[in-house]
Amino acid sequence: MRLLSVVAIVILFGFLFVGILHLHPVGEALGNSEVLQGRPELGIDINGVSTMDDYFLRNGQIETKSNNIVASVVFDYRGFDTLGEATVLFIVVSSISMLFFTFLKSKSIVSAGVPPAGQFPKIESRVITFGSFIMYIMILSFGVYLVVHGHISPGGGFQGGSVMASATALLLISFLITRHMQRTRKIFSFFESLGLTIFIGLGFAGITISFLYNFLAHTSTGFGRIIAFGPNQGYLISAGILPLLSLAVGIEVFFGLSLIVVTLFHVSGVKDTNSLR
Amino acid sequence: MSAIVLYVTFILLLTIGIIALLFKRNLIKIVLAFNILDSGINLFFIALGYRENAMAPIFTPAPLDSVITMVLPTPQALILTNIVIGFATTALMLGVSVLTYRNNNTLDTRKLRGVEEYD
Amino acid sequence: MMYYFFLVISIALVITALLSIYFRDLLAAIVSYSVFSLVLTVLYFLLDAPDVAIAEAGIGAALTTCIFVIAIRMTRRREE
Amino acid sequence: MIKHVPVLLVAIPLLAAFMIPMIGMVNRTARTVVGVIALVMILAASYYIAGDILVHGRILYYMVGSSNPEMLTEHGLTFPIRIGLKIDPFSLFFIIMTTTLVLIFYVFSTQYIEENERKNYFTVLFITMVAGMMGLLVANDLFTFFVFLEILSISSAALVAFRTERKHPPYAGYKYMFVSAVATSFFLLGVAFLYAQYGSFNIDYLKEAIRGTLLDKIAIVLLIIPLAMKSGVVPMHMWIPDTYSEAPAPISAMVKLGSLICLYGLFRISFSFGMSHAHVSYPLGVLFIVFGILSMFVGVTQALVQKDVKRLMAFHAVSQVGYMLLGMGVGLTVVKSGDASFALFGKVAMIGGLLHVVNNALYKGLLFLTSGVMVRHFKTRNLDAMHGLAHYDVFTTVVFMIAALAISGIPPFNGFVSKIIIYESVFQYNPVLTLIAIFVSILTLASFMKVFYSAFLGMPSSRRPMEQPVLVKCSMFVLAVFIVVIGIYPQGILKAIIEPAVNALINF
Repeated sequence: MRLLSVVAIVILFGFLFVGILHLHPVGEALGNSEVLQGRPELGIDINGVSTMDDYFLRNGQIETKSNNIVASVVFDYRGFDTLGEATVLFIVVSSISMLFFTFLKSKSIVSAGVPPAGQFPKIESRVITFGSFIMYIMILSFGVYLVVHGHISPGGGFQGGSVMASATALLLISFLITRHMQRTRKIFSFFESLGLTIFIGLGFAGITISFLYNFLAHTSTGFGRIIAFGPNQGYLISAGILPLLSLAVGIEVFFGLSLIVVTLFHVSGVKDTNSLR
Repeated sequence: MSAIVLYVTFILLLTIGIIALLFKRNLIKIVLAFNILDSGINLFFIALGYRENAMAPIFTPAPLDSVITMVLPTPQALILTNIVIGFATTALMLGVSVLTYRNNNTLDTRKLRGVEEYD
Repeated sequence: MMYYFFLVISIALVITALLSIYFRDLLAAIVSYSVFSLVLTVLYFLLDAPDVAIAEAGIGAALTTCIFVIAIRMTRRREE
Repeated sequence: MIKHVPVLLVAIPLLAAFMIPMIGMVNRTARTVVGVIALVMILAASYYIAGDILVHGRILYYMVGSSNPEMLTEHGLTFPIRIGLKIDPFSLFFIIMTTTLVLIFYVFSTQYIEENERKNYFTVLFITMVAGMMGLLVANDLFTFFVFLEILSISSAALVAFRTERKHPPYAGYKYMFVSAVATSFFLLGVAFLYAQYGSFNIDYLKEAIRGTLLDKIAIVLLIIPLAMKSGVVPMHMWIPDTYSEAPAPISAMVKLGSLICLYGLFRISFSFGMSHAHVSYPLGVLFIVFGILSMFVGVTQALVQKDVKRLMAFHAVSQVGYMLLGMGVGLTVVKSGDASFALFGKVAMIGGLLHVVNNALYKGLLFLTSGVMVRHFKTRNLDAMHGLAHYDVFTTVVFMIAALAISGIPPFNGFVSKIIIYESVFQYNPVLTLIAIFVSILTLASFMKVFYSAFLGMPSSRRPMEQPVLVKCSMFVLAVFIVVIGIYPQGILKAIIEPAVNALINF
């Protein structure tokens, strides 16, 4: 069996090695990628566009009215994948809640990490609590900035959501929310479902034309405001439904990831009443 | 051109990941190995879309030249998705390995194998 | 110029990956993985992928480490 | 509305899944009903488009988010830029099978799984699993395929570990998740190799663009091996026995259905990318035949020695996949050979293989459901400890007999039809393969005789008989009816669905 695995590894290694020798060299990706600026008319231009990525770089800004092409790929051109990916997170949150069901119902707390309800933890230090609270506010505002400006600067729903969720881990270290674990989980779970419902609701809102159709980008006011082509400062209210989708994903990712961490942390501190041992 | 070092790194990470997946016995270590493998694939995707002397596909900070080049946006979008999926997989695998430990009092695959009971 | 950056970072990546597999103390392995993730973040940034870099920093370095540590706390620290 | 059906098949279950946790907090019956409504809606949608696709030969394309979703390319481009969905007769065949069976399994699980707060999560994961299957079936884009493969595997893995209070299910879930995670990672690697060369993910576009170079072959292997792994083909079948035996009965049936859908992906990808060049399609076909023979033989020999009823059925699931691979593989080897052999027997072999897919889904599902009932009655999975079920439960005995005879290929039932088609067509390709297949079929019969003898005959045990709930009986009855109907009148399904499906697979 061990010999077989070694043979398999060697074959795979050879495959991949031959593969990378035949691939294009790093740094010379497919397509010509040059974005011409100063085009007088704002129309779709497909001259010399030979691949999907060329099209995105050349016309993405005009079509989706977003400066960040990655965001327009994530939420507009490949929005369906993003829906699937948000679903994966939702599934894992449900799975963790299902698997640790007996733990979560249990009242007996064994570990020093989680203080019994109504009591202060033993290792609480004012410096840690206060310091992590300040850090929490700062990380959270950075995360919100990333989510809201996803279509202008690097960032977006996933990135902002994950940054915000890492702040939740900080709260766990300082025992700021461990006293209200059940309530926290309920609130988080509600907001996670809310984010997903907003996302799929926005998808269904354009169903007269097609699912996840960027219907706001084709008006010329509000979210559909026409932006200049090429480098520009960008507007917060632009890019059609992209900022809304980004916000929905941000909410979903923040609360979903936080819920995973909080649930696992909560579970690690309680004794399972249905345990086999 | 000589940046093929990125592809080589990808192969090395993948190989490290696979070897650890096959030969490590600890359930949590296997999850760690899977994470390394996944990071290798993510790196490969990003390296595929890289262009030398180009800029990130974001117009806000772009220079006001007449022609600018950018790296490909699609691999970045896909890898964003894959990172979150990888985290989700990790969380689920850790959850079931914790339950396995609770039920069997071991994380060693050798001790877990071959238990035949009809419950 | 970029080539040397890539070379140094790649070596760091491989070393941290090997270390995280090598350590039999799982906590040390996970700290090593965290460093691996941070180095990967830098590499993504150099490869002009700031979006991916932010996501990797948030998820790979912070949250993955966090849930690994919790899982180790619920099981045992040393690999048998 | 018909043009939106491809995306609605995915979006409706997802919407239901997102709403179920909130509804479940209020009312449990409402939660179950919402699940049924979602499944009935996709069932109705799939039958609604069936006429248009099968009779008029229309193929539904859908570009998600495009201003003209039925147009493949926009703005005069030669390549698609958005995520494409597509329903042709081949995927429609699988869609109809899936939507029908999933509803039956769901109805079974409503009364089979005990009612408590945990069932909310069970329902959510069941519905997302359905969404994952539908996404796989309609996807015309490799990365979307990957994402929905992940959805399917993660929700299945969690459901396999559903009974966490028992000793083994969490480890079975871990194994399944491990295999899925590795498989999907390598699938993504294959996608990366294709993307690097052609800059697209669309299967139809790649099919035209692919040149059959060395890199393409590596990519095709990297795409195919993970899917074979997920469908439980023999060198990669180590996850099957644990997964199927530790999961609750309806979930075993669902995971089996999911593995058949991975088989769909295997056929779709190999016929799309391999068909363009004879020097790709021939080795692929041979690979399929080798996998098929190995699966048949190893599966059935392992099954013979099992004493655990669910493990035995799991190994039979491995062995049955072999027949489908054999049929499709013979078709794939000769499809580009240029002589008359494809018209002579290759197409028939493929028809047999596809018919075996639906037959297998039916009787394997029924067998898993009956095994769940048996395990619940005897409180053990050990065959030696079971006896005399026939004295109490005539209904279960009859449906088990139907399923067992069908899987062994005894005439009035559906397994016979597909097996005889495969035997006859494969015989013209190579008689030895047919002999092996018939031998495996005899061993299958022997193994099920053993189960029937030890569990159903013999002295009745002292336990009081347990009356099955009505919905459990109903769902098993419907499956048995399907088996008998296809067995008696196979021309209907062959003419109406399977022949268009095979034609679509070859020509598309």
